[in-house]
Amino acid sequence: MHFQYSSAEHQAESAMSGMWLFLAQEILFFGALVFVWVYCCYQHPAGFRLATQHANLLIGSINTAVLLTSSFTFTAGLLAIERGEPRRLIQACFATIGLGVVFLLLKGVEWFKDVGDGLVPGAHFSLTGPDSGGAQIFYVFYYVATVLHALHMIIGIGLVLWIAWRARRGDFSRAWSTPVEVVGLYWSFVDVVWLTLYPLIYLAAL
Amino acid sequence: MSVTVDTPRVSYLTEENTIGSWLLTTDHKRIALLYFASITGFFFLGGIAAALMRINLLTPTGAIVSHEMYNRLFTMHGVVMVWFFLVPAIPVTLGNFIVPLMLGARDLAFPKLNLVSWYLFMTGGLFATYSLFAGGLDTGWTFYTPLSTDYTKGHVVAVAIGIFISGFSSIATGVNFIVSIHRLRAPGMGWYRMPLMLWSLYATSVIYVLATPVLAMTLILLGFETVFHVGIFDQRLGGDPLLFQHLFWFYSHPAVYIMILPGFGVMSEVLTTFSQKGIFGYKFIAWSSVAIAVISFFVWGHHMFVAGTSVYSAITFSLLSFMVSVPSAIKVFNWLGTLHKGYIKFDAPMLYALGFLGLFTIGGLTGLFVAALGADVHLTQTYFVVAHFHYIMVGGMVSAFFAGLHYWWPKITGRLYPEMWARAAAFLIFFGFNLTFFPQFILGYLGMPRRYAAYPPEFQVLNVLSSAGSTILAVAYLMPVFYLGYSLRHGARSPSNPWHATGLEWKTQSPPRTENFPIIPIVTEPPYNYPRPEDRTRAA
Amino acid sequence: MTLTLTSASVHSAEVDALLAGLLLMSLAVLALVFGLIWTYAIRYRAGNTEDRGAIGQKSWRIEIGWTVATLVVFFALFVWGADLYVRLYTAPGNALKIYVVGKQWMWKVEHEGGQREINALHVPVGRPVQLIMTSEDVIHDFSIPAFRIKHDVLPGRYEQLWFNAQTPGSYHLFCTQFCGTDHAAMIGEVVAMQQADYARWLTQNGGSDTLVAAGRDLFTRYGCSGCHQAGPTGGGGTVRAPSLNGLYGSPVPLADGTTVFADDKYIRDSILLPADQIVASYAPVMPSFSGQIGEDDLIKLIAFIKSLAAEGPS
Amino acid sequence: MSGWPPLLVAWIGLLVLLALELGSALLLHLPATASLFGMAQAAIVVIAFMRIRRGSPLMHIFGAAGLFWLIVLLALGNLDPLTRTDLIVQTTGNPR
Repeated sequence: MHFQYSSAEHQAESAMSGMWLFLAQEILFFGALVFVWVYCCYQHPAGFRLATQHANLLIGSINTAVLLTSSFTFTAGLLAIERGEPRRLIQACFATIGLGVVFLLLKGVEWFKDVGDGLVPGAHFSLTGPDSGGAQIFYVFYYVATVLHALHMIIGIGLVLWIAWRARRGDFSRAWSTPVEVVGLYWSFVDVVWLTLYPLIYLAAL
Repeated sequence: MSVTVDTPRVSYLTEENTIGSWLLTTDHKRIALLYFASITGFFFLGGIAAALMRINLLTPTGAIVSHEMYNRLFTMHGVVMVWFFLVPAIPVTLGNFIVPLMLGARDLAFPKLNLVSWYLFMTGGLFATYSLFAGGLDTGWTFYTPLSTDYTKGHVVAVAIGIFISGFSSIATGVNFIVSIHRLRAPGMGWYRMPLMLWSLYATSVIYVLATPVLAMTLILLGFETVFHVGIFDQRLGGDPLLFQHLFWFYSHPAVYIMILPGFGVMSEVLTTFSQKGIFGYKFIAWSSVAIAVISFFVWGHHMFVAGTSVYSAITFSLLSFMVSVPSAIKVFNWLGTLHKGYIKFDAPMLYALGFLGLFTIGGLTGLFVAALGADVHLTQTYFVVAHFHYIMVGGMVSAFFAGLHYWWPKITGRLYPEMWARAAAFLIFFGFNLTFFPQFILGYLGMPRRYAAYPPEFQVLNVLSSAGSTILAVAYLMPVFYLGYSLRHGARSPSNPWHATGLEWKTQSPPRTENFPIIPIVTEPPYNYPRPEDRTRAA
Repeated sequence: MTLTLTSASVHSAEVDALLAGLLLMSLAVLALVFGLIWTYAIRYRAGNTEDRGAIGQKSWRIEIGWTVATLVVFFALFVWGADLYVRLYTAPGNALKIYVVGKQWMWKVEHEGGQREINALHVPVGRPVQLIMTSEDVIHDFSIPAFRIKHDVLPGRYEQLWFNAQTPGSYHLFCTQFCGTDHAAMIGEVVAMQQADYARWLTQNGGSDTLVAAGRDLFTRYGCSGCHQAGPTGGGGTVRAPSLNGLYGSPVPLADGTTVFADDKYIRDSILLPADQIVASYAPVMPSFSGQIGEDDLIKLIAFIKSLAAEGPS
Repeated sequence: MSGWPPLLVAWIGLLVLLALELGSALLLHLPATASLFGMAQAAIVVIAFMRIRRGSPLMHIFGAAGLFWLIVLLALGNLDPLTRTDLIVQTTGNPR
C-alpha cells in the first residue's frame, strides 16, 4: 500500500477508477477510427459494400465467439479468487490466454489469406472496378483496426500471464484481488472493442 | 501572523542525492523538477527558432536563411512549442508539484505512472527534436495533407512518432490528476473547498485524457498514409484531405485550452493572495473551467471556415465558438471583482498576473474577430491569427507560468528570489511582448499571410518593429534564468508561508518533506478564507 | 508605413464595417478592464488605508447580469458575421467566370476567351466575377486582401470564390495556405480595370483560341470524338457512348437507378473516373483519363462540353 | 450480479445474440441491425463481465464521459460531410 492512501480499500477503488478512466480514453482512441469509418463509408458506400463481401466472415465470426468465451473464462477466474480459490484463478487465466492465442492465430490466418488474395491497398490491390478506391479505404481501416486490436490483445495476454504468475506466488486472496479485477476490466474492454469492430468490418455493409 | 523562518534540515531535496534517487524517484516534487529541466530546454529551443525567424523577417527578401530553412524553422518552433512546451508546461511542472500539496495528500494517486510519464515525454521529445534537426520538416506543426503525405521531403513519420509517444505522457498525467483529485482530497475538503487551481487542472486533465487519443489515431493514420499512400486523405484515391483537418483539430483546438486553463488556475491563486481577499464568484470560476473543457470540444470547425467545409458546418461552429468565449469572459470579470476592495501588493507574481489579465483580454477579444465568419474570411491565415494566438499562449499562458513559478518558487526551493530583478523582468516581458505582437495585428489586417519567408516591401516597417520587440522579449525571458539560478544558492531562506497565503501547500515547511505532511491536515474552512474588509476595519 | 488597406470591392466595405464593430466592442471592453485594473491597483493598494466598507454578500445577480450581457452581444456579432459570410460565398448567376489552377508555386488563370496568365488576374470593375478554382497538387488558398476574400483551393475539387471589384487598380494576390518550399513566392497581382479597358486587354491578349475552341481541339486529340457525339456533326462514329449535346445542366439517369445533375464536377469525374457513374443503358467501356489530362486541359474540355448545352439533346 | 449462474447466462446470451446478428445480416441485409446487436452484446459484457453495477459512481462517470465525447466526435464530425454540397456552377441561359 502506498503511503498516500488511508486503507487498502481506498487504494483498490482508486486503481479501479484509474482503469475506467483509461478505458474512457480508449473509447476515444478507437472512436476516432469509427469516426473515420463512418465518414468514409458515407462517401463510398459501394466501395465499402464490395470490400465487405471479400472480408472473411467465417474466421471473423469464430473469433468473435472465441473472444466472448475468453472474457467469460477470465471473469469466472475473478469469481473464483473472490471465493478464495487461487488454483481456479490460475486455470481460468490459462484458459483465457489459450483463447486469446487462438484468436490471434486465426487473425493471422485471416491476414495471410487477405494478403494472398491481394487485398492490400496500393498499386496491386485485387479489387478493381469503379469501387476500388472506396474498397481500398475500407481495407486501410480494416488493417489499422485489426492490428491495433491485436496489439491490445497481446498486451492483455501479457497482463493475464502476470496475474497467473502473481496468483501462483499467492499474492491474491479472498480479501484482496484488485489487480485481477483491473486486468479483467481491460480484457473485457478489448472484447467490447471487437464487438464494435466486428459488425463494421464483416456485416454492416453486407 | 508571526513569521518564523524555520530552516528545515530534511526536505525532499536533501533526503537522498544520488543520480539514481533522482532518475528513479516516484516523488511528485522531484518529478516536477525533472520536468522543469526538460521544459526549460524545449522552451529555449523553440525560442531560438522564433528569434531566427524574426531576424529573417527584418528584410522583405529574408535576411539570413533560405525559404526552405525558414519553413523548417517555423515547423520546429510550432512542434516544439506546442507539444513539448505549451501543452505540458504548467500541469507537469507546477501542477505536479502543487496538486498533492493542495489536496493535503502525500503523493499523486499513481506515483510510478507519474515517473513513466516523464520518461515517455523525454523519449518522444528527444525523438521528435532529433528528427527535426536531422532531416528537417517543413509542413508546419499542422501537418496538412496532402502536403505532408505526398509532397514534403522531411521526416513526417519520425516527428509524428515522437508526438505520439509524448501524447501518452499527457494521458498518464491526466489520469493521475483526475483520480488524485477525486480520491485523495484531505478529510473535510469538499469540492467547493478546493483551490481553483485544482478545478482548472481537473478541467485540463479531462481534455488530456479525452482529446489526446484522437490525436494518437490521427498520427497513426497520417503515418500510414505517408508510408503506404493508401488514400484516406488522398483525393486521387478517393480520400478527403479535409478528413485529416477534422481529426487534427478535434484534438488541437481543445489543446489550446489545455494550454490556457492551467494559467487560469494560477491566476485565481495569485490574485487572491496578493489582494489578501477571498475570490469573487468562486463557483462561477470553478464551473466555467469545466464548461470550457466541455465546450472546447465543440468548436474545432472554426479552423476550417475557408477550407471548403459546408456552410452549415461553418455557421454551427461559429456559434459554438462564440459560446466558448463566454466562460472566459466570466472569469475575467470575476478576477476584476476579486481586486475590488482588496489589499493589493505588487510583488513579482502579481505583476505577471496583472500582465496576464491585460494580454489575455486582448487575446480573447481578438478571438471574437476570427470567430465572426465574415471577418474571419479576411483575417484567417494572416498575421492577425498569429498575433491572436500568441497573445493567448505567450502573453497569457507564459505570463501565468512565470506568475506561478515566482509564486511557488519559495515553496519549491525554500529560497526567496531577488524581488527587484523579478519585477523588472515582468515589466520587460509585458513591454517586449506587446511590441513584438501588436504590430502583427495590423500586418494581418493589411493582408500579410503567415508562414511567409519573404514579403512585399510595404510590410517592412511593421515587421522591423516586431523583430525589435522580439529582442527585448528574448532578453526578458533570459533574465529569470539568471536571477532564479542565483537565488538557488544565494537567495534568503524562505519561511513556510512568505506571502501570507491560504491553502494547504503553505501549511507545510518550505521545501516540504518527501511525505509532504507529517500528519494529514483536516480542512475546516473554505479556500481563500482571508479576513473580510469590514472585519479588518473593525479589528483596526 | 500605411495602416489602412484599400477597400476595392463591393464587400470589402461590409467586412470593414464588421471589423469596425468588433473593434469598437473590444475597445470598450479593454477600456473597462484596463480602467478597473488601474483604478483598483491605485485605490486598493495595500498601503492605502481608505475604508473599504463591506463587500456584498450575494454576487449571483452580478454574475447572471454580465453573463447574459456577454451572451447577447456575442449572439449579435455571430448573426452579423454569419449573414455576411453567406453573402460572401454566394455568387450571383450572371457572374463572369474565370478559371484558376493552383500548383506549386504559381497561379494559372484562364479566361473564357482562352486568354491565359500566370500569377496575374485581370478583371473588369463593376461586374461580378466568379473564380472556379482547383489545385494540381497540395492545398493552396486564393486570397485578395483588397477584396477581403479568400478560399482554400483543394486538389480534386472545384471551389468557387466571387467578388465585384469597384476601384480600378492593382492589388496583391497571395497564397495563404502553406504549400511547401516557395509558398512565400506564390504571390500574384490582381488588376481591376474599367470594363472598356478590360475588353481591350482581352483582345490584345486574345490567345489563339477561346477555351471552347481549345476544348474542341482537345476533344479530338484525346480521342473523345471517336465515341461521343458532340455538336451537330462532330464525332460519334460508332454509337457506343452517350451524346454530349445538351448534357451540361441536365439530369442524367445512371445505371444504378439514381439520377445526377451534370455539373462541372460530374463532367470532371466522368472523364477521370468514368466507371464511377455509368449512364443508364450504356456499357462501361470508357477508359479512365486520370493522370493523363492536366487540370488546365480539363477546364477546356469542360468549357467545350458546356458550350454544347445550347445544341440541345440530339 | 454475482456468482456463476448469471455469468453463464450472460455467456450463452452473448453467443445467441452473435448467431442472431449473423443470421439477420445474411438474411435481411439491413445495415443498421448488425451494429445494434453489437451494441447489445457490448452492453452485456459491460454489465456481466465488467460488473459496472458494482462500480462506484465515479467509474460510471468516467465511462459515461468516454461515451459522451465519442458522440460529440461522431455528431459534429459528420456534420460537414453530410451537409457539404458540391459546387454547382450556374450558367446564364441554361436550358434547365
